[in-house]
Amino acid sequence: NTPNTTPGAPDTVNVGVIAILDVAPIYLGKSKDFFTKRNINLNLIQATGGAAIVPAVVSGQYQFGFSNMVSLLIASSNGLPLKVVCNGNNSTGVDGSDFAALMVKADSPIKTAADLAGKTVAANTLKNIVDTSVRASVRKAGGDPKSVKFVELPFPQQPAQLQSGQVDAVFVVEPFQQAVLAQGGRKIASSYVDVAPNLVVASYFTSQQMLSGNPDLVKRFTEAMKESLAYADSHPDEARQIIGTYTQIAPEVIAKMTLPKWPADVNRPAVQTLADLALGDGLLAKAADLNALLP
Amino acid sequence: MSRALWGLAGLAIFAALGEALPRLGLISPLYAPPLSRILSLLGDQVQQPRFWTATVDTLKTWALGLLIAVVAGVVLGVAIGAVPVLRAATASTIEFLRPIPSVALIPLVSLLYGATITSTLVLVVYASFWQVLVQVLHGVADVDPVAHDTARAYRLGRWARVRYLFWPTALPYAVTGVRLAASVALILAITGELLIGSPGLGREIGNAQDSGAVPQMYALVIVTGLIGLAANLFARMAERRVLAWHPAIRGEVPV
Amino acid sequence: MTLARRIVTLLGLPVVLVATWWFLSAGSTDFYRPSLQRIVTAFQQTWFSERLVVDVLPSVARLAVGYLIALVIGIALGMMIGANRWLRALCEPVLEFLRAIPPPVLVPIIMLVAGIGNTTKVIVIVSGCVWPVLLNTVEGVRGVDEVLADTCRSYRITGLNRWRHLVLRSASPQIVTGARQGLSVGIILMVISELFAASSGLGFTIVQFQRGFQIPEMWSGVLVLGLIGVVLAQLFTIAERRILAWYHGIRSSQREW
Amino acid sequence: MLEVQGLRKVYDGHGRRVEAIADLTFTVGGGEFACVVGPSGCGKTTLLRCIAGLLPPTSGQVRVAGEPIAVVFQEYGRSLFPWLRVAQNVELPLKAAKMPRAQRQRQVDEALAAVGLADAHDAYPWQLSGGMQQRVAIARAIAYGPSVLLMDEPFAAVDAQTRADLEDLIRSVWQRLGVTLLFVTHDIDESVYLGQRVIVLSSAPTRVVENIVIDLPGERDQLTTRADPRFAELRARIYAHIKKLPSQRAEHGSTHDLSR
Amino acid sequence: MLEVQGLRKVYDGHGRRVEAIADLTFTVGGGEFACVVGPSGCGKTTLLRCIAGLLPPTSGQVRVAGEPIAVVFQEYGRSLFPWLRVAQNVELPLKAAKMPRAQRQRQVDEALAAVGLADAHDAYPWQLSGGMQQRVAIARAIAYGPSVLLMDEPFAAVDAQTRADLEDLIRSVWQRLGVTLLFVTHDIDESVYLGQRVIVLSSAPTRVVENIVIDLPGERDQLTTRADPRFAELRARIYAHIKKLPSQRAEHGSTHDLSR
Ligand SMILES: Nc1ncnc2c1ncn2[C@@H]1O[C@H](COP(=O)(O)OP(=O)(O)OP(=O)(O)O)[C@@H](O)[C@H]1O
Ligand SMILES: Nc1ncnc2c1ncn2[C@@H]1O[C@H](COP(=O)(O)OP(=O)(O)OP(=O)(O)O)[C@@H](O)[C@H]1O
Ligand SMILES: [Mg+2]
Ligand SMILES: [Mg+2]
Repeated sequence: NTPNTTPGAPDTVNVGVIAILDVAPIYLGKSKDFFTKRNINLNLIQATGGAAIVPAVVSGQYQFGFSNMVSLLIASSNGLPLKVVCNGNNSTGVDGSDFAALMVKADSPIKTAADLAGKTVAANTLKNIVDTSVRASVRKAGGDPKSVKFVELPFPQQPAQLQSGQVDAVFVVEPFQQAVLAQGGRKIASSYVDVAPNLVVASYFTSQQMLSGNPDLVKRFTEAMKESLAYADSHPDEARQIIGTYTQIAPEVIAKMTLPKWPADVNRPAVQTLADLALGDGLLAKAADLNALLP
Repeated sequence: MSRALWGLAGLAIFAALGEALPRLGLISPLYAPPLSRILSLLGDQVQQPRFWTATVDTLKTWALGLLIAVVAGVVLGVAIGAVPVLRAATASTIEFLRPIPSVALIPLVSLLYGATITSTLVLVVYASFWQVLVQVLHGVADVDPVAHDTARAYRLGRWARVRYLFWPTALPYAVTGVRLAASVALILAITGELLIGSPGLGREIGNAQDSGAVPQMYALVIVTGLIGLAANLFARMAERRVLAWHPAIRGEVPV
Repeated sequence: MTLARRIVTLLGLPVVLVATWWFLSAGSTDFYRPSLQRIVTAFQQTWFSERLVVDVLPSVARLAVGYLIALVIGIALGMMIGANRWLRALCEPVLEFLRAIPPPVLVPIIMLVAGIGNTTKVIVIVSGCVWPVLLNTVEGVRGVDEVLADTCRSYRITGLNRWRHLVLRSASPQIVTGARQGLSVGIILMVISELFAASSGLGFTIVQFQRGFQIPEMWSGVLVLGLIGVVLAQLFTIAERRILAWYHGIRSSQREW
Repeated sequence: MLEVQGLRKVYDGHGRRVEAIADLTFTVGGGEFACVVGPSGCGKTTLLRCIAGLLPPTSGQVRVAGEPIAVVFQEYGRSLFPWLRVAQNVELPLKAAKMPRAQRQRQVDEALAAVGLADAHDAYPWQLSGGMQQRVAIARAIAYGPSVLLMDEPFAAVDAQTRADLEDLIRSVWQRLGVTLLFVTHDIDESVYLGQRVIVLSSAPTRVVENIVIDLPGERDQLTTRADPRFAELRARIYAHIKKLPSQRAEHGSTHDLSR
Repeated sequence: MLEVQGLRKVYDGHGRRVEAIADLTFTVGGGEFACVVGPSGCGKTTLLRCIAGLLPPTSGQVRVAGEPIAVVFQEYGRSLFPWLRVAQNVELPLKAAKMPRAQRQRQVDEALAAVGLADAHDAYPWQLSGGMQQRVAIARAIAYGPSVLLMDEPFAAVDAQTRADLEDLIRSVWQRLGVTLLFVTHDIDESVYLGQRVIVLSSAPTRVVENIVIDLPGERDQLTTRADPRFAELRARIYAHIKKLPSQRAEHGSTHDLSR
């Protein structure tokens, strides 16, 4: 399962990531040599989303991957042999100041998530963490989550479509939160915060085969990853700086962005809440087996 | 020569529009920045190795995919076309497989191969293969009966017939097929990169979009357009050399 | 050829291929390559339901509208450009440039102008279908037979009559070729247009299945796309046989002698 | 009436300059049947296209009294619209001229009957033999009701038997309609057999070499006319002008077919 | 030697059944020059394709003593490969027969010289006139060194002057090479002028109507041979068999060109 088996030589490890700010720790960790010092030659491969990374990890092309938690729950409940190795990123847990937000136009009559009944909300992917979280916000605000309509729209297009009135609300992450703010948009909810305190948004994972075939490498990777997460969490300025190297976000925007939290360990109750919500929303065919998935 | 000048004039007018429309506020410069801005960003891009890696990746996928498709298409096309039984037996299958849109394979290949060059390559090969195959089949079917009789009367063997009769007859069709395939292949290479996330210009475009970097995105889009333009010019040139004897090439009839 | 032999040549290979697939994949444990049997079951469950109305029909309707618009624009512009040498020289590089831009990268741009409704999706389809039609029309118009053109001039067949009876008809074999290519591009773009800003549609559904790791359902979606492609190609062939009856007649009469 | 005066045509382009016609002057009277013969490449087609107004002369003038002009081209296969049926082909120029439907129908029927194709209305041109196709082209010209009819080697590509039939057809059509007919050919026999007058062109630079009145009787037929000694004489005389063969031999008036 | 015995060919397909040849039997001696004439559509091309082995007869037999057989088709434009230069076209059959390079070269040069195209080696066929193209096809046949040469109306589409030249070329080639030559044409004059024997076919259902020995002198030329009274007689005799014209007229032995 490891591409490089020469004794003594560093293990080359392919990790599938998405070029968003959530994965700043692994880039930072790489630049800080947290991986090389554990004899891991880290090779970061950018993909468009978890849906492309999961198969690559299962088939062994990548040894590890980064994906949002709901995708992992769905994959796992469909029988894919996945194993989370460590946390990815969490919401800040601060209502009104998260790295993602449910937002409306400046002059929108919508004041709270409850007002979204019958309205259209843009989500970057449907039947996933975003719509589940937004429904949670609506529910929490006392509205009817079933009456909210979702339309799939990639993040980059959301600010413009919100502005032109094609959608009533958007759920955006950084840097698009800044873009909506810049055009006068308002936050009406921090949905990730509404789901659960310290919601686990994403995590790093590997396959069961990898885990049983090369437990030592998994262990070393997990250690390095945890060190990276901790470092990024405590050095936000360096994290901001590294984001500029693998994305094309303008520096002035990077400076203003709200960063997520990067705890090293998975917040199991939050995942449980998420899994229950996903089951309720029909995303999962059957209840997820968290013991199999989580470390 | 004056043709080329006209063409350049056309490009110049187009460029001028690209500059003027955003400047005059007819299009929001936020979403469609003026051309000069895009070009200056393009100037920055070309100094970065990352840009060149992406370009080379795209070109590699494109060229390799095209090559595989052309070789497979031509070989299969001539083989199937030259044997009537084979042609009859495969006709329905080809008619069925051909219209399956290559993007239908995107979810499949991204599952099977992940965000790798292989994924995009499969798409490119699949899409361009049919263009070549169908053209070559048409071409072989178009063999002149008199020429065929001539070959048989002079006892040309099967191989000689393929070499001197079927192949030259099919060649103009094949060249057209290759030209069509080249542009389809480029489009799918970039689409694949954009949607699957395999390395290349397409992914860079996706990246620029995800970062909200609109001018960068346009700069890359222009690069893809230019590559397409160059590929087409190149294909036309090759056509002129290979098909010097063909009526369409040897005398251009003025309208 | 007897009827039996006809049927064998027509169905022989497809049957063999499907049977091979069926038996090779039987009992497959590979998560991503389920057995054909499971795919067929998923197909029945998935597509013989309201999905047909909710997802397939709107997709096909958008395709039809976009395709027809592309035909009209492509033929009209193509006739203008094809008939005018300067215009052709002027436009050719720009057209080639625009054509080389992959439609998916245009989607966000189009969305800015046209919103996220059906309009955008139709425009995306048009933006891809129009090129083969346009370029082939240009070539077809250029290829008008000189003797026929002289005949028209000497009999004073001018203006609209000339366009209708000479130019359009002589270009029609080429236009049909372009239209056929445009159709396959159209199906591709139908899917692509639904990958952005959609909440229903065939392409959307297939990607949902993919993201939801519902693999047999996803395969069945790919099959549906294939079937749509085949059905449309057949419809096209029927239409072509009518429109180009004269052309095929010439070809077959030449072949016989 | 048809008057060609000092006609000159130079093709210039693509780095090649061809003086197709040096200087041509001749007149064809109203209702006359004139043939133009000349060696291949001497500019017969060019002349005809200038007369038909399809090509601007380099200098000189063409005057045609009476409109319209109908043209029958050599390449029948390419001058009929393959996507129109026979009747529609014949009808199209009339339709373009906005003739009322009923009259159009009548003229088409008459013209097709005249060329013996009354029952081929609904065929496509490519379903017909070469000779039949050329007859459709002739029917189209007739139906157009021209006062001047131009024909450019209309029979060069049909077989010998059909050719003889078509020659007779053309003479009968001309006699019935009374049109001015200019018939271009490179076949000397044909020109003598058909016309009232033969205009003989030299090879390039092209000029009129001779203008011979054909004093054969008006009633002609393939057997007797061609057997007429006068026919042989006229043919030999033209032949002497065109060919570089020893002229005394040809002038013997031998009746063997020299033009073949 | 070439022997056709009880040959019958029925085309059957596409819901249409045509009996192209009913029953043909004839023999052509080794080194003989025989012409086959018959009306259009009587099955001459079919016969030739059967002899050349391009078409299986429905019944009957074709026996050809001596190999190889070379064929010259009517459609020279389509029987030459446009993507090969003149010399390559002539060389191709030799190459396919695996002849050594040097000998190939020599035979190609000789053949092209024989048809007067020694300096057209490097031209493409479409850069040549029709007559020159047909000469290339003849050169290809000659170079192939056949013992039997079959020609299917090879001059039907070339102009009259070229045709006369090509006819003489064929006769001289035949005299030099001593091949068995079967020449198919629908032109009676041509058959009489060229052959030692003329096999006259009826129209469908096709049979041999007559088998006429042409007792004209071996040395023939366009002027004197065609003027020979014997020539006119032979031609009239054939003509009487083919045409449905009142036969007494044709038998008068008039010398006008009936076949046109
Ligand atoms: N479009 C053209 N451009 C340049 N030269 C031309 C063009 N058309 C004809 N010519 C030249 O003009 C001369 C006369 O040609 P034209 O076709 O009028 O001859 P023709 O007498 O009709 O010959 P034929 O009997 O073979 O039909 C030829 O030398 C030919 O090469
Ligand atoms: N491939 C074919 N399929 C069906 N019928 C055919 C085919 N080829 C020829 N025929 C028919 O066979 C008959 C003889 O045709 P063939 O071409 O041999 O005549 P031909 O004597 O060579 O005529 P021509 O002098 O016009 O060349 C015709 O009636 C024709 O319609
Ligand atoms: Mg001419
Ligand atoms: Mg024939």
